[in-house]
Amino acid sequence: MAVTRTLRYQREADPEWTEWLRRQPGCEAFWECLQCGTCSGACPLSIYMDFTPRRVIALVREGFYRDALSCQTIWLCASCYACAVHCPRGIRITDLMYTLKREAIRRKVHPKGLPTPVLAQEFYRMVQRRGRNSEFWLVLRMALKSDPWALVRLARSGWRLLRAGRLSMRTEQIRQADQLRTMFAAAREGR
Amino acid sequence: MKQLADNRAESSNGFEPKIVGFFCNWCTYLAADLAGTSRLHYAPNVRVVRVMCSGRVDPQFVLEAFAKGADGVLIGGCHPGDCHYQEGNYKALRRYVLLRRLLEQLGVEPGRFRLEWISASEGERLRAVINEMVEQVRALGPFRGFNRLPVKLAQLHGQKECSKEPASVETVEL
Amino acid sequence: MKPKVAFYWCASCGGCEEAVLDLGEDVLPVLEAVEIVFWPVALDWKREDVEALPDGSLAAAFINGAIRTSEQEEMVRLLRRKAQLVFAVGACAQLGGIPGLANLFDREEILEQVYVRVPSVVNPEGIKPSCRWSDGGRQLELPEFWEGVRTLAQVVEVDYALPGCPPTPALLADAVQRLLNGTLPERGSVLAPDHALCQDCPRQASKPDSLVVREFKRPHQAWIDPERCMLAQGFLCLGPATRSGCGARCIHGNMPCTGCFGPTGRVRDFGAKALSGLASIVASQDEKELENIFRGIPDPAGTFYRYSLPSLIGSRKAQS
Amino acid sequence: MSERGQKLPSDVRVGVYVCHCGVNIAAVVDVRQVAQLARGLPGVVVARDYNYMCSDPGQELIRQDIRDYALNRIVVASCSPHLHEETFRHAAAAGGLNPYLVHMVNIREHVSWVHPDRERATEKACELVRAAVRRVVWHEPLEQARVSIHPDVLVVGGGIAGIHAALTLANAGKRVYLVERQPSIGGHMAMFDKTFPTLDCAACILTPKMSAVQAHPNITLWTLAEVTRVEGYVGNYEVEITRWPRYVREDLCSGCLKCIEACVYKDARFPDEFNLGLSKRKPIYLPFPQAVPQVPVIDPATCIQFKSGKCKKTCVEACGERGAIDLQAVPKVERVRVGSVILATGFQTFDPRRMPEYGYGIYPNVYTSLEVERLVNASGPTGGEIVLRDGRRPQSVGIIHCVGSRDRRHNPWCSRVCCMYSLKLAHLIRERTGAEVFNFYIDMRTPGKGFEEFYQRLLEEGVHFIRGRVAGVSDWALDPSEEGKLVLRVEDTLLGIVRRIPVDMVVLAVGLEPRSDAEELRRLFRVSCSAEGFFLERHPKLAPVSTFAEGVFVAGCCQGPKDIPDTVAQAGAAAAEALALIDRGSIEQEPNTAYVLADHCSACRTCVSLCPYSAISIVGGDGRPHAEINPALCKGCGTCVAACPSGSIRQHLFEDEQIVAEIEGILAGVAGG
Amino acid sequence: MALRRYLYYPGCSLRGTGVAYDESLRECFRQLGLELVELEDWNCCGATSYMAIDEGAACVLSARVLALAQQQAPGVDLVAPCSACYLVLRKTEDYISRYPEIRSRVEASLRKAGLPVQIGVQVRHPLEVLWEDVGPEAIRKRVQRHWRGGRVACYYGCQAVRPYGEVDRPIRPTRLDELMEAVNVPVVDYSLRTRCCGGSLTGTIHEVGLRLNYILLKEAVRRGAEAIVTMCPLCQFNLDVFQNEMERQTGEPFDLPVLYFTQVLGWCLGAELEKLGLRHLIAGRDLVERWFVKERPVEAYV
Repeated sequence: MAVTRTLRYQREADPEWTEWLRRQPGCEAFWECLQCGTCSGACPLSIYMDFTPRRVIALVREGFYRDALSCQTIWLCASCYACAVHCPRGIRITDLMYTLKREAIRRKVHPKGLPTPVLAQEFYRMVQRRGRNSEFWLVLRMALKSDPWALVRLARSGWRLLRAGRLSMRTEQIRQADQLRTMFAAAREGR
Repeated sequence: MKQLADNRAESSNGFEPKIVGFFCNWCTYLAADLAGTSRLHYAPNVRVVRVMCSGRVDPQFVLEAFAKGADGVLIGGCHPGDCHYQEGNYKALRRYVLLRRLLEQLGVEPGRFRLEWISASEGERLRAVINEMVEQVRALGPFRGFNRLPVKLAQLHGQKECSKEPASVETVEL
Repeated sequence: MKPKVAFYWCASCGGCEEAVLDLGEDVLPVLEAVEIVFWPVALDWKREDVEALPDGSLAAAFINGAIRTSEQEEMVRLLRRKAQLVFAVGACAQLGGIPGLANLFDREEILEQVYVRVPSVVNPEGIKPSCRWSDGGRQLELPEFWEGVRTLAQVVEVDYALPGCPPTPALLADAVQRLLNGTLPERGSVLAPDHALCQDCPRQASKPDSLVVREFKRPHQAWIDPERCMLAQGFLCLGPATRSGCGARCIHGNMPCTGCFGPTGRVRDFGAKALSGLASIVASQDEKELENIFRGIPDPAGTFYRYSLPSLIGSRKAQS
Repeated sequence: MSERGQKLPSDVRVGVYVCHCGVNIAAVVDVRQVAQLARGLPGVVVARDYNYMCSDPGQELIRQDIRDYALNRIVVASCSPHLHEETFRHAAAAGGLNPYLVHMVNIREHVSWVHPDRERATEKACELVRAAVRRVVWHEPLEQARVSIHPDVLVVGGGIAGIHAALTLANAGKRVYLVERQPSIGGHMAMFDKTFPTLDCAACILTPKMSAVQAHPNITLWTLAEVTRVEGYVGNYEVEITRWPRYVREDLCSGCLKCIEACVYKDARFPDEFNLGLSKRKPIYLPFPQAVPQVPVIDPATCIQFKSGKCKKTCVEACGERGAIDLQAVPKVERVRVGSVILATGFQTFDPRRMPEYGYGIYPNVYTSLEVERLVNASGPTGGEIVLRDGRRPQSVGIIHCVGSRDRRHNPWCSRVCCMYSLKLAHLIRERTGAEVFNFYIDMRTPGKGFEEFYQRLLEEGVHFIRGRVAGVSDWALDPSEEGKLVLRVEDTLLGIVRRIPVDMVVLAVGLEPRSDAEELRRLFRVSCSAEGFFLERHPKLAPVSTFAEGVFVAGCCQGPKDIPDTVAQAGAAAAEALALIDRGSIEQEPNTAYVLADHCSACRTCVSLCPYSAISIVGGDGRPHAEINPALCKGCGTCVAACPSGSIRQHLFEDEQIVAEIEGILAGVAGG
Repeated sequence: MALRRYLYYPGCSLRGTGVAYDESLRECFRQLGLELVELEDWNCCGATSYMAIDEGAACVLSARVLALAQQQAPGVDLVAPCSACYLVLRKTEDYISRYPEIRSRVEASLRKAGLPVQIGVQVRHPLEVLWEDVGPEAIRKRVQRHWRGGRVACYYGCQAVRPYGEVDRPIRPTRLDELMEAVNVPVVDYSLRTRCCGGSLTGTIHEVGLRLNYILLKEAVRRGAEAIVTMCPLCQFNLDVFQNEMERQTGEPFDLPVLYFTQVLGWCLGAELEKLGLRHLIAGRDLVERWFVKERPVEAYV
């Protein structure tokens, strides 16, 4: 029987990263966390997470960011903000999750098997280019990139949608896509 | 914290407003004490003169402060109805309303002179008021004195010899 | 030898000189007692004559008017050198006076207004006074118009002040008498009683114990009861803040006091104190309502600093 | 100008003392640099920095320097003058100096604790010290005035705090007025069954004290009464109390309760306030069996006579010749003069309707802890049986701690008593029903004598303790075992697992908060409230029962959440402070009164109407009228001083010269001199 | 009733799977005398994904929408029916005002694009508009048809009532229920009214997404609801489209109509049936037919 060793050396903690996180928008308050677990109790998805949201906060607070960034929790968050409205300390946990997602993608440490980061990236690319998202193409691209077998399952729903007049294969595009691109560029410089 | 960091960044390019605060002993002064015991950080630009009641603030003190180089004056008193001396804060309000009009005529921008009701429990509000006022005054720049627009005049005047200050005025900076 | 005295006027209307004449026959003993060596308004004496006098040879210089031009400044400095005592005569010399209200505007604006904007002026080239002017090869020079109006004390050291717009002949006579008798008080004194006008007001008895004001009326807007306290009637009277000694001339004329005698001795700033006293007795506790009531004072600066704008705290020269 | 005000006093010798306050100041402000600067200021003879200026050696330093250097002015730069002004004045006096020649600079609360930047904090401290040195030069020796203290005391609130304070004072022979808004005294404590951790019966220990109040010759008890007006000052408060009609005369009623029996309503049908609606009462009722006074009360909102005027008035009939029932009674106003006041107005519990996630008011089997107190009480609506609103007996009970407490959306503070009373209720419920009891807590707080042992006992009793804050209570069943139950969803943080726990009964351990009318009372008595709304004590450690209104003391939960022992201790302390005041007979007044320069006053009367204490009058009639200030009435606000248009009113300790010197000192660095 | 004008920001979903919401909302507003003017050249709000990639870009994206609104009709409220759009736009406003760094980036981008920098647009959800600008009482008075359907469970979904929103209180909101009651539609006490449907999880981690929606449907049935009323295109999609699949997996038959509140409201207010987008519904078509179009041939509408 295989056993796993779990032990954290203090040198693995990075307090500077925690300080950095604290300065990110929406992340100011996590220092005040009581570890009461209300977030996990309120979260409909916490039962699927490898770490409950409370534990994610405990991890980032202690500077164990590698665990926090590579866990599945942040990609299971559906951004329903239940944790944020229930938190007795006013911590915007959802916004904290967003920051962790960004950081995970930036450092490329997100779990590879999950399609959620793929969806986010595909969505981002599509809107970046066209200004709008086209549901059909988005789902197609995501499935192709993560789990082509899912297409079999999706086909059935797709057919029903098509019949109900709810599936459009047109790609939506805004008129002034170039204006949007200019804006993104300006925002990057204005940083 | 963020605010404070910004303040520091600003201060590196020079102007730090100096604000004289006249705080009543029972409300605003205690609010400042509370801010202290609560370790609320705020801009260090306000110097507090303690008076028993905002009603003790003589308009002469306000002029004196501006005359001696203050960039702003903040009077802090108890909320209406809360005065430790029943109505002193209303007396302060009466003078304030007329005085701020006078000061405007004398070339003092409205943001430089404020009367605020801050109760003993409002440490947080004290911090907010001070930070806000400091930013406001910072944006207005240094106070250059009553009725005196030396910069404007120097800019307007072409003839150098005529714009020279008379010899005796070297101390009349204000 | 009779003590020598000089009279001079700067930025003023001439009313103070009139006050000397208003002494009437009483001026004669004065003329008996002193020798007037300089008095441009009455006698043809030149500046060179004054310059020629030894320093300190004048017993006193009586100077009225505020200081606005380079010439005024030069002359008062000269007189200061020549005189043992300098008297600031009248509100303009003491506090800046009516000419001092010009300090609300900057110099350029004033010149623009007077030489260009006023409808009765014809000045197509827009020529404004300047110190030097060349005309047909000749260099002309004019006194310089300083940027602000100053009180006499802001330019030279002043020994005594005679307040008022103008000072009463009685005050003048008294001052001269004291000078001759050697009974002048401590230097720096104002030669008038050190209490406010209310003390000597003929309507003192009509003052209600609890003085409150609900509105401000202006004298041309309503009938003024000649028996009752002006403030009690809602007329803005500066009697409570103003030094006595005028004999309540305005009150006798059924007009409220406008403050020409300036502050009492303990007040640092006339306008601020007058404003404070007045605002304090307005019967309202509501900011909006107060604003409304104070609309009855359309020009606070002109009201509270009618005679004293240049002596506003912070405008004064830091004299040590 | 030479004629303005006083002359600058000559031969001024100032000593400046900069306090480190351990690291409180010194960690941020460069105290050496501040002392260094002070040494260079005109008039300063000696300037020192020292670890703790308020300590004995610190004060001795001042005393010694006064002797060694012939100091005649002292500046102490340390904490708020509200804390230690008296200390340093005493030190100066002990050194032979008039205490009012001392001035304090606040470089802790106003500098080191609020400005983390060392350089700028030091700069501010330097400027404040410079200002103080300039100011203190103008200080003059002053004498204290004295005011006499009226020996009677008003106690507001008849809960355990008010009761204990009133009895303490009355036993010391003082006359006490005890004012209670409810028809009976007893407060919240009368509602409790057992008290933690000893589990002695609340009624058994409270009832005798309630009766003692009633019987005490020195106590005037007014129930159904409220303070409606307060005037005056320490030593001489004039208080107006409105007594709302009970409609049954206390002086005539014998307490036979026949009137209640005789009421035309045969059955009780209106929600009983004392039992929080868990039982019913009639329009004429006794609030609870042990009520003091033992006199019924008529509720005009439910009585037929008051609503329609068409009642048979069987109660009046039943009372018969005693004639104690007076349906015509009207509010009565009492006016009393007292020297000091004790506020003991208590608390209210958090209304859990503000947190709909816990289902209070939605699911009938969700209770507040206070309701459960009544439910487990032997004299309560069920006679101590724990029966749910639907008639069932619970087999499983969830107790949620910290409801409304430690929550930024509601009350950020810890209510201090909830952990312990939750343990007590858990014990009582388990004892009476044998139910499974789950406690959901964030942190278990049991810091008190016997408290931890009680927690230990509960653990032994098999009560569940789950560390986790319940996210929501619902009747949503995901599993057949949950049907008909209330389900609590919670992360068991010790397991790191989210759990669903079905229970029959939910108890919400609601926190304590200020009464909703604390604000009105605060205004009446001119005391302050802290940010959360509890009455603010003068100092949290050194003056815990005093307030900023002199002669007004606080006791019990109106000052902050606390348990019964602490409440009683504080009530005793408040009574002792009041006693100390009374027995001193008089107190010194801060000599910061205003005074008129009669020779200069023109009797313009600007000041007369400004004084809220009518201390100013015009004297001198026909001769030379001028204003005069009665120093006994003047409280030193300085409003008249600021208003006097001819500068003829001045104020000790706040002279124009002093304030202007301070302003100049602050700004001396700006204008360059 | 005076005609009130609103800018309308449909968002991507209402162009695709949520087309029924678009149609019924327009019709419902028309019935109440409220005018919707579609924002010109609007772009995607960024939804939940954008924030996960680039926060600055996410704010720029929605700031463009706000700035367009400011440019095209200053002072007019912007109606965002999709809960995600609503939340994201409001959150962006909050971020811009709260974080100077984000503000400077957003302003730089707006300046570059020639769009107004000072934005004072009020972003509103249709439910908020109906509640506050019209009011349940006024709506009650305008009821034209008597509801003949069954009881419904009002499902608010999550984002519209969450921290940045003002549609209703975030925990146990009641306005949708009260609005339904105002038009005589019986509601059940649905305790999962704000429990998340999983959003895009049905597309990414399908089993989890499915389970969340199964729970929502099951509890609605347990409460005795015969239909669910929603106010978000994604909620409607998730609850509507996968009922078949759930039945296959669990063996429990589900055939609940999942309606937009604008469809129910519009019908009660007397809207033309064709304009309510009923033909786009997938589950519970029999019930929809019986409730909405009983007397007429089905083909004409469904």
